[in-house]
Amino acid sequence: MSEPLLTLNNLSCERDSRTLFSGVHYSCPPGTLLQIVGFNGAGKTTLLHTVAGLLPAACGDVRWRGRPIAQQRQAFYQDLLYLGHQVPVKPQLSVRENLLWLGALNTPATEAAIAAALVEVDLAGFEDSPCYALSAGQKRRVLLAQLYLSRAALWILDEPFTAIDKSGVLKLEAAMARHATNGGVVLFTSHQPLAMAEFTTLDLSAFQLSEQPSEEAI
Amino acid sequence: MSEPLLTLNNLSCERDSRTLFSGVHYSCPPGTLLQIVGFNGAGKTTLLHTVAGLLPAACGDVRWRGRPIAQQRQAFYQDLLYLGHQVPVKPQLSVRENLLWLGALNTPATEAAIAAALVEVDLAGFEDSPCYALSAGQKRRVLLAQLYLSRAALWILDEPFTAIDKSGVLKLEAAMARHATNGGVVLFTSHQPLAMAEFTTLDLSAFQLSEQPSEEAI
Amino acid sequence: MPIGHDGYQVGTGFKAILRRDLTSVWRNRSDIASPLVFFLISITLLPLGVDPSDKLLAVIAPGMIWIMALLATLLSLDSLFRQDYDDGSLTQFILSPQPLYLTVLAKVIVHWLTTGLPLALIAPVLGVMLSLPAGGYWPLVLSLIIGTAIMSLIGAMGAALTVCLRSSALVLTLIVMPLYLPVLIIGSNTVSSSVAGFGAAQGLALLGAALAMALLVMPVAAAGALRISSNH
Amino acid sequence: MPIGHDGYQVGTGFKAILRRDLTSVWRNRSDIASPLVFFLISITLLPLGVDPSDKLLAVIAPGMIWIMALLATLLSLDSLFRQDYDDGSLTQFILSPQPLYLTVLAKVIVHWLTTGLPLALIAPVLGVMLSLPAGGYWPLVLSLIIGTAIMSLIGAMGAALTVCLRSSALVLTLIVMPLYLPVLIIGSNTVSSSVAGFGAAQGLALLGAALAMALLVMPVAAAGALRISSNH
Amino acid sequence: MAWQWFHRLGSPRWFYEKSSRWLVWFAPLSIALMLVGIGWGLGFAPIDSKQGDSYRIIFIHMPAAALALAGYYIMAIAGAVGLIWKMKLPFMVMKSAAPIGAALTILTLATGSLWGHPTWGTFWEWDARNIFMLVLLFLYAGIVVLAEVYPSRDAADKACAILALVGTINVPIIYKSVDWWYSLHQPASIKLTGGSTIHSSMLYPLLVCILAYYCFYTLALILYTRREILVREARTSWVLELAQGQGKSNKAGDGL
Ligand code: HEM
Ligand SMILES: Nc1ncnc2c1ncn2[C@@H]1O[C@H](COP(=O)(O)OP(=O)(O)OP(=O)(O)O)[C@@H](O)[C@H]1O
Ligand SMILES: Nc1ncnc2c1ncn2[C@@H]1O[C@H](COP(=O)(O)OP(=O)(O)OP(=O)(O)O)[C@@H](O)[C@H]1O
Ligand SMILES: [Mg+2]
Ligand SMILES: [Mg+2]
Repeated sequence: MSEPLLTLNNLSCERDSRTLFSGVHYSCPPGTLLQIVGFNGAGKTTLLHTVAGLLPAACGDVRWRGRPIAQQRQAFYQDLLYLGHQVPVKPQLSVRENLLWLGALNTPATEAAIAAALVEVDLAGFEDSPCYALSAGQKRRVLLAQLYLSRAALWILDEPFTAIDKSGVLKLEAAMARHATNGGVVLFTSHQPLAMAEFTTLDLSAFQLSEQPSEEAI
Repeated sequence: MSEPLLTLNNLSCERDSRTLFSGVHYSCPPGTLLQIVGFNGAGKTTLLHTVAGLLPAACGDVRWRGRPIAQQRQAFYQDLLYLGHQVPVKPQLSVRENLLWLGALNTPATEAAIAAALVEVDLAGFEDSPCYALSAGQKRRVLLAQLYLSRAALWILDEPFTAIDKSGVLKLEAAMARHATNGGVVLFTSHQPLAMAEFTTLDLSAFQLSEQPSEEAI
Repeated sequence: MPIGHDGYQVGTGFKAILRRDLTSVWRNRSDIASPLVFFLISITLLPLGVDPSDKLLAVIAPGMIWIMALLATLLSLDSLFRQDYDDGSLTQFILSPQPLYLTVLAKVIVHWLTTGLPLALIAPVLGVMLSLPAGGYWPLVLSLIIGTAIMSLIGAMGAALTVCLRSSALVLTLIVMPLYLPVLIIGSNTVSSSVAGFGAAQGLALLGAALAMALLVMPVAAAGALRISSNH
Repeated sequence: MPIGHDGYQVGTGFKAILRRDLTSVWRNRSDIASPLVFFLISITLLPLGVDPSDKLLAVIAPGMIWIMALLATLLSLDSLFRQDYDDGSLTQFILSPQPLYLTVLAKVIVHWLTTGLPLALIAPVLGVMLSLPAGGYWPLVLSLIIGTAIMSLIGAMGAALTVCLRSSALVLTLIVMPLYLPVLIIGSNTVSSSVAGFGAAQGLALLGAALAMALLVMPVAAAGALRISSNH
Repeated sequence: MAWQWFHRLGSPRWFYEKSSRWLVWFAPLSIALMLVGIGWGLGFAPIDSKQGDSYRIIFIHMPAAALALAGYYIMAIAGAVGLIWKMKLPFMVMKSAAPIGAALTILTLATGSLWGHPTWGTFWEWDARNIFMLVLLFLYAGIVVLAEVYPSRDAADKACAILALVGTINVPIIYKSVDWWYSLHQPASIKLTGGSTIHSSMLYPLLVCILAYYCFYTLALILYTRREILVREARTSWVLELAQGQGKSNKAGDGL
């Protein structure tokens, strides 16, 4: 169990050929709950995109179960659940229909499972409401319902607490902690103070500038 | 000074002919710093839209300096600064250009004032960067720079802390408190715990359901 | 900043929106080229689809150039308010002390400067390709200059009505086309009647009157529609 | 939920996207009507712009119907991936174990079912209005059915390439038009040669071959383009 | 007093209850008029010397055309009233008028083409009136579609009203321009029967038909509007009571 699931191997990322951070080494064994911290513009979203394989790394690579993700996209994506800044929910479809198609892309969900997940995110009774008639927080809750449906081992959550009210935040933290104790890995970012007890943080500021000269020296 | 600037007069709001809350009475004298609280979907955004005159009230009205806003749109909008969920910033324009056109809609801003405001929101040096190359938090900071440029008396801020890092949140809270002590009115929503000392809250849950039967009785 | 205004000057926002949109367009310069290219390509399609003998082409030339200008304008309409709606700029327009009418007018002017005007100026080239008889060039350019302005104004209303819809391109077409019809008829008749030797004055005068009316009615209607769309 | 998969079945997502998009279209039913209406309206514009005598119309009818079908398809292309890009669905498609090729294919099929197919089926009515000679009806419908499918496939690639641009409608035109040209030429020739009595078999066979090739190449190209657009 | 009456007119509930009483005698009247008019026209009016029996289509065709046009103005006026006085009922009338108008336009086009086959030798001719009718169909279709696709009902109402109002300016312009276009092109190859020389034995049934169409239009508009009221006010107490009452009476009926 101590063999790492996810490894960031000497990772450097660039935007517009400006190096944001470099030399990030980190390995996440099962049970890791890792918060990426950093000021606005530090490169947290960039890091998460790179881990998910959406952006190429300037240097270094990301490994999943020991193999670089570029060599095993399909297997990696079967294990991945990614929730970003955006809300991929079709306004004209109902909550249930949206969860059905989102699920089909990764873990097909049954009606019963969806009903149970909606109870978890306090959207019971909204199964058939069209999503355009939801508030900002309710829309994000539809996405978060996926956490209760997916069987993916790696969760990447970019500011998952956005627009969620206090009781919702507590529930979400509990879900993340449970996933970690079940042997999953959670990578997330947030600027809010959290109530959760056990999580590690990775501060991107530590990999900035100071590292950059050494890059140039190479 | 005790005469209220903004008055919510027996305000009720509907969405899809479902009453969200009703009978909200509240008057804001100069110096009010009011947080609207409520769970996700309680109707906070709906309330702020109604106060800004974007949505019609189902019943009751909003008054500014004693007169209903519907009778004095232009004067009211001169006194209003509204920042919502969305980020009205053109990606292909630079930070400065964006602040120029946003300002021209209400309080035209000089170059010097813009430079000073950007220092306040930690974006000094980004004046000429195109906005598509900013991170989520940096984009919102461009908007927040308007708080240092506008001369409006009423600020309506819907979840202004979204995507802002810790130091940014502290500065923003200070700006809001300063506006109130200067005799302005701030209406805002947020699900985050705040460090500010003095603000009042208006809980929308108090105006739900319990009030509804009395409506039907009339 | 101290609180309180010394009075908002109407027109400040108008100029700012003009400047903003012109700068945006200038940054994506290809946007100006594209309607032109569409125009050129679809005129080029014509002889490919139908018999390309000179006589036939000359008969259908004025009508075809006008139809293609109409379609090119139509194609570029959807983006008129789309981005402003999606990113919330529209809310800021509405919440400004500046009358929404002026904001709409600024956007329409930019649209016409970057779509209709270049089309009208390039039309003579297409006239040559479709062997338009000599007398038709001036009336073609002039009628297109006025006609595209009317179409931008009408289009602004259509775009405003459909901006809050998901896939609006085609609903927009449906709304706007019947209103474009008189412009098309008067415009292409102006050209063909001046080719036939009857002069273009009457047609141009009619178009001018239509422009004046569209200027009065359409921005008001568009502003009303934008207000409705904003509180969806 | 327990962690770990019993293997993702390729095709699940394909069916789900098909169902999702068909449901969406069904919810906005007017979306199906609109390309038809565009088609109808632009054909109506035609005799208004040019001389509507029977003989002239009959000559240009096959070409015009094909050109208008092309433009109707083109108009509806922009929305093919736009919404999925804006709301982040595209990222989810890419991050799914299902090959992107299949997702693209599902979207193209829905696009064709809701745009090309209805156009082809309504074309005979327009044939009547443009006084198309009797022999042309079957070849018109068949060539349009195959041709619009090819155009949807090519269009998917164009839409994928331009989805990350601000105002893409016109750049899209530019990319797609040259590829549409051969389809247009073959298609309208098929109709006019069968009107002239030479039969339509050869043209239809050519179109069929083009369809097979487009099926192989275009979704792959579109999938690649989508991957590039996603990491803007 | 007058003002009060006016506002009562804007109340859907008031309209629904009043119209129930009107319908009792109005529905039979308009159906009877329709039967008389069409029956007289198709069955008893004399045969036309030039066109034979095919001219009888005029009894269906001409009133439909006249009402399709008038219907557009009725729709636009309803929309304007709704926008100006912020009342619900006129919007419902407007929304109901659109599909009825579209149906009449389609009827005109269909009967016209059927008539065109024997007289002109073709189903479709690019004649000014035909084009105008086609464009009118598009104008109606625009409103029907817009009402359908808008996400919220209130917004849909106002948007349709704006479109209808802009359309009222445009309808005469379209009419004129199409006419103008027609006169610039080649002259009509086939002349229709001269309108004024129509014989009185044909004129009277035609007048009855027109009257019948007007009544029938009003009837259809009332029925559509009532349906719209029930759909929109489904959650209000009076509709719920109504539904319960009907449920009871239905059950009573079943028992008998
Ligand atoms: C699709 C084809 C047709 C359309 C769209 C059409 C349209 C119209 C319209 C709009 C009117 C009403 C004019 C008014 O109220 O002022 C009308 C009336 C009339 N139509 Fe047609 N029509 C069509 C075909 C025909 C044909 C083929 C005939 C007969 C040869 C015909 C004969 C008449 C007559 C006699 C009237 C009444 C006379 C008058 O008021 O001017 N129509 N039609
Ligand atoms: N466009 C809409 N059409 C219909 N109903 C809507 C619409 N927008 C919101 N609603 C409904 O109105 C209610 C209040 O929404 P609102 O956005 O005001 O909530 P909120 O308090 O701002 O919530 P959040 O904290 O999630 O932002 C919600 O229950 C929602 O279902
Ligand atoms: N599309 C882009 N093109 C060029 N540069 C970009 C782009 N997106 C972001 N950047 C730059 O990369 C840096 C990191 O951005 P990123 O979005 O990763 O920050 P972040 O840590 O997620 O910040 P936030 O807390 O605001 O979300 C920023 O300084 C930004 O200027
Ligand atoms: Mg970020
Ligand atoms: Mg909200």
